[in-house]
Amino acid sequence: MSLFDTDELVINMGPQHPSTHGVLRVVLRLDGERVVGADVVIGYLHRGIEKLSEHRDWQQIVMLTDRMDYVSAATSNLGYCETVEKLMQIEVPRRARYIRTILSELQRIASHNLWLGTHAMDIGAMTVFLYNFRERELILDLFEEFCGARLTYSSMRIGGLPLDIPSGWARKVSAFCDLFETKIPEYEDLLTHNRIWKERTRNIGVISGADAIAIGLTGPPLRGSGVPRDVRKDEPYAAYDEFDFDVPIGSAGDIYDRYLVRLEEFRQSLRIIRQAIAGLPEGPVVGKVPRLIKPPAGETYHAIESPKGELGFFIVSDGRSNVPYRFRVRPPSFCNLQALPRLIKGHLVADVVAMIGSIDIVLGEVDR
Amino acid sequence: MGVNPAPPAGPPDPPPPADLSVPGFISPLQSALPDAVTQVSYWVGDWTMIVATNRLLDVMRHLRTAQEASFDACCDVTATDWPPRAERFDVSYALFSTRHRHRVRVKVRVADSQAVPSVTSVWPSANWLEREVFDMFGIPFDGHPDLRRILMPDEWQGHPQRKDYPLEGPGEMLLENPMDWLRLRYEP
Amino acid sequence: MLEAIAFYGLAALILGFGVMVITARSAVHSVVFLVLNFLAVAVVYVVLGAEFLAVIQVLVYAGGIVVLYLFVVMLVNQKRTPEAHHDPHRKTGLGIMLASAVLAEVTAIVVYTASAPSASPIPVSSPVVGGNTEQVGWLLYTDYLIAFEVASMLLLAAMVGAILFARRMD
Amino acid sequence: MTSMGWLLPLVQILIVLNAVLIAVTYMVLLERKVIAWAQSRLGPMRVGPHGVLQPIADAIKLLLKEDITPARADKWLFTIAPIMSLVPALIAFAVIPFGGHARIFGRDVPLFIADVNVGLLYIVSITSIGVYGIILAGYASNSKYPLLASLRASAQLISYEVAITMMLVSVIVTAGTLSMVAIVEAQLHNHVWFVFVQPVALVVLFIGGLAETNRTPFDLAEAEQELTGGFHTEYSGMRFAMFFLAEYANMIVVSAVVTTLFFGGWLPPFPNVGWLAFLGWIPGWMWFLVKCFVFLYVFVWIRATLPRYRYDQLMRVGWKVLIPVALANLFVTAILKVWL
Repeated sequence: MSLFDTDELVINMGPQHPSTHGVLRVVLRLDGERVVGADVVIGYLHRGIEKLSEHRDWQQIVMLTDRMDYVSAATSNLGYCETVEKLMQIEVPRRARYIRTILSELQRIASHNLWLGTHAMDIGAMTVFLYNFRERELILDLFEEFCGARLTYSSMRIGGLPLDIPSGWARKVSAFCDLFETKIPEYEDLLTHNRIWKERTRNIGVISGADAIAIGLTGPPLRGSGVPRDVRKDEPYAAYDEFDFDVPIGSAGDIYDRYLVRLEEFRQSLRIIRQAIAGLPEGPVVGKVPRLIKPPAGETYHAIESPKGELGFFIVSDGRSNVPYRFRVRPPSFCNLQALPRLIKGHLVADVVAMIGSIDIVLGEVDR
Repeated sequence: MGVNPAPPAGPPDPPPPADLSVPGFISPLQSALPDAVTQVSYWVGDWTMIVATNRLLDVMRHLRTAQEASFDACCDVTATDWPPRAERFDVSYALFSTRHRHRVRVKVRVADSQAVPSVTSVWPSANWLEREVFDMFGIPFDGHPDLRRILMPDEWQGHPQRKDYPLEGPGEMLLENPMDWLRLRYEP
Repeated sequence: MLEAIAFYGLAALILGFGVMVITARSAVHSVVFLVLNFLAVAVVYVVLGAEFLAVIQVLVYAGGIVVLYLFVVMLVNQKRTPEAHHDPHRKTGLGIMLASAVLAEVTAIVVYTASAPSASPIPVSSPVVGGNTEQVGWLLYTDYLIAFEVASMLLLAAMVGAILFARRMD
Repeated sequence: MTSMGWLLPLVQILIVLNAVLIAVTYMVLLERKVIAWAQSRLGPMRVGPHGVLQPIADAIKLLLKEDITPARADKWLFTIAPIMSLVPALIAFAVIPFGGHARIFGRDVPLFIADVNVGLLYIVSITSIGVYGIILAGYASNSKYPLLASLRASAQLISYEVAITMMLVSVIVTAGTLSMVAIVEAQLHNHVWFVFVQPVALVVLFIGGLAETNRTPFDLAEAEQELTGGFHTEYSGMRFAMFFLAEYANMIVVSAVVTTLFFGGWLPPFPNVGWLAFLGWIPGWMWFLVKCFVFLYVFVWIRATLPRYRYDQLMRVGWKVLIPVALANLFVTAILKVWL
């Protein structure tokens, strides 16, 4: 018997809300401040990139992939180009694969920077945000020097790269690595052993490894649950099979472990970049690509490890037109976001924003 | 824009070359569930199994639980529209095993408005993916817990990823017969 | 003279707020008027030289208890307007009886005090030197110790009871 | 006392009120500058040299902004809520001793508005009124986020008030008086700042002060990232500014109280040490302001450093840590007072 008659409070978090990282709408049913149920409403940023891509020729689509995960354009470029290369069986020169690896690892650092900044800000630590943007800016400078753009890079082409790296760029990347290594402890000083940070993140949104796989988590959220799943290791692409790096995993599967995993990924990314810079081979940056790109009829699925998780492309070519017959993206943010209602159930409103932050979504990619 | 005599009627789904060894999980599946797998195909490194729609759930459960398969992750569910074909949709599932680190693609062919059994009971991750396929192609999923539109507004008419749906949206371009749009694209 | 003006002004305010408490259409407004009422009473205490009492009046009544009232009033879902509210358990006769008893008592007090020679009131301590905080404390812990302790026990029991009620819901 | 004696308090009130309001606006600038330095950026630089005129520009902007009342809001409560928030914050300054006595124009002038014999209790009771502004703002906005925020805020204020008041009692027992001026004088007579006598009280009081003023890490009530600004989500223009002023005025009150109770108010450091007597040449009110400033800086510093507590954690800290500590401290203080 309930002594008092209580109502649930339905609160509409988003689509305009400072912590939903874009136009995400979460309809929360609350008992006091406790979340009883949640419905995630997406699609506010749906631009029909999959449909559009079926009407753009193969090279033009690179530009569309920029606009999916717009804080991590280079990895989207890479995923798409490699899928088409796989479909056409094009051999990419080793130098191009090395540079692609460097670019996508720089991109991973930049994306994690943005994640850490906004995630910490959601939990109230505003200084971390600016520290991270300070370093992210340096990466954007490097990208600008390489391809002229700071956000939507279009930094790759089918068969290789649009152009070779500028002279002195490799040295600047090394200098950045040295600098960035000294900056990681700054973030850790502010957060890792901070009592409040730990209280806010530990044992929140816990998910076991098996559950995480079943519900479709990939990337750092999955590794935070202790599953050593990383496309870079499991199905190496670009030049990852030539480098030595570890896949950090967590144990508890809570927000804190996901944080630790991503922080360690900073270091592993630096390790990969340094190896790639040190062993950067000479040679062309574009493989043997026909002037008119028209892959033979067939379909393929190819996945890479984007900063958010497994970014897959399923592309069908009819072998006749110069546009893909079917272009499908398996967006990691979309699949990871699916776990949100399960993760926040029973937690408080304040944990909802921490959860959204910890699964690191970009709405451009969720809605496409 | 490509100018072709007629819209294609389906993917080639080429059979595997004779000298290629078939992955270990396929033949146990075929012996456990005879006639479920109608075709095995291989293209640029990807293995594909085409499965009878009514056997899909059995196949999926087997792939999920069998030791040598143990596909514990359903990475992607999507569809391709081949309008000239009677069973116009290919619904394809991209599966991955975190244990064996292998992949397979499972496809079923369904006609318009024919329901596909939902695999959400096997992999909860298929929930939103199937909703997206429903939203984009109008393929209903039997046994799905929450089959609503996901990316398009709830009151949206039509299913954008179908080939007979114009890129510019339904608007004034919506022709009397949706197949006219296809003809516009594939015939000069 | 100045004190009289202050007193009558404040008394008018207190009565005015009191009337507004019971006539306000919204329960939240009533609570706000109640707070203002208490604040005015506190000012009366200051005028009378009882600063400690004034401060406690603000701290306990205005700042503590009424906040809880406000909580309850705010959170209770008022589905019906007060006008539409008909309590089936309302006992009009009993109400009238109790109200007239209170009225009679008040009248009796007024008549009695008016007729009796005005006894010199208990001398109020000078507001400047030392204040009356010490005196209040002294009285509470000597003459009225038992009453004080009984009251605190009562509050403790009420608190335990409230916690028990809240617990049962889980 | 001359016949103009009634004029003096009015002048004092006028000076203090204006000084406080100016201090509050510059407090905003200070906060922005300090946080900017902590975050390796510059902060406001455009209005005046190094942005010193920024607060004035902000004030003009807020005054000229459209003052929106939501359509379904309770208009009367919506209007008085910011007032009920700001007024207690300002009248709390009435008993703050900014200095001892000074001679101005040959007249002995106290550097405080009133020396009430229940000064400390007065501050506690007045700040307890401030919670109404927040609750009513949340209720009157007729919006869910402000309502949640106002519930958070009031629960927070009520529970932290208990710890703070208990700690104040410890200080009162030590000083043997409730008057702010007398507390400072007690520190002079005892030859020691009370921070050395009651260090635990200082810590608890400051933490409670952070919570009372809704500052990081207890700023849940206005958690921008969770509740889109909290109880003042629906406010704009000058009514919003009043909440803002109230928050910063409350910070100054807390700093002033901490300074008075624990750091000897207007006294120079170690006033009884002979060779430090030269510090007495600096006027007392300067010492007071410097000490206050240090605490305001700490407020800002904490904001730049720490993440935010969650609602239930905050309540746990309040009820399960601060209040037992406060009780224990009071107990020990009382025993020592009686037996020593």
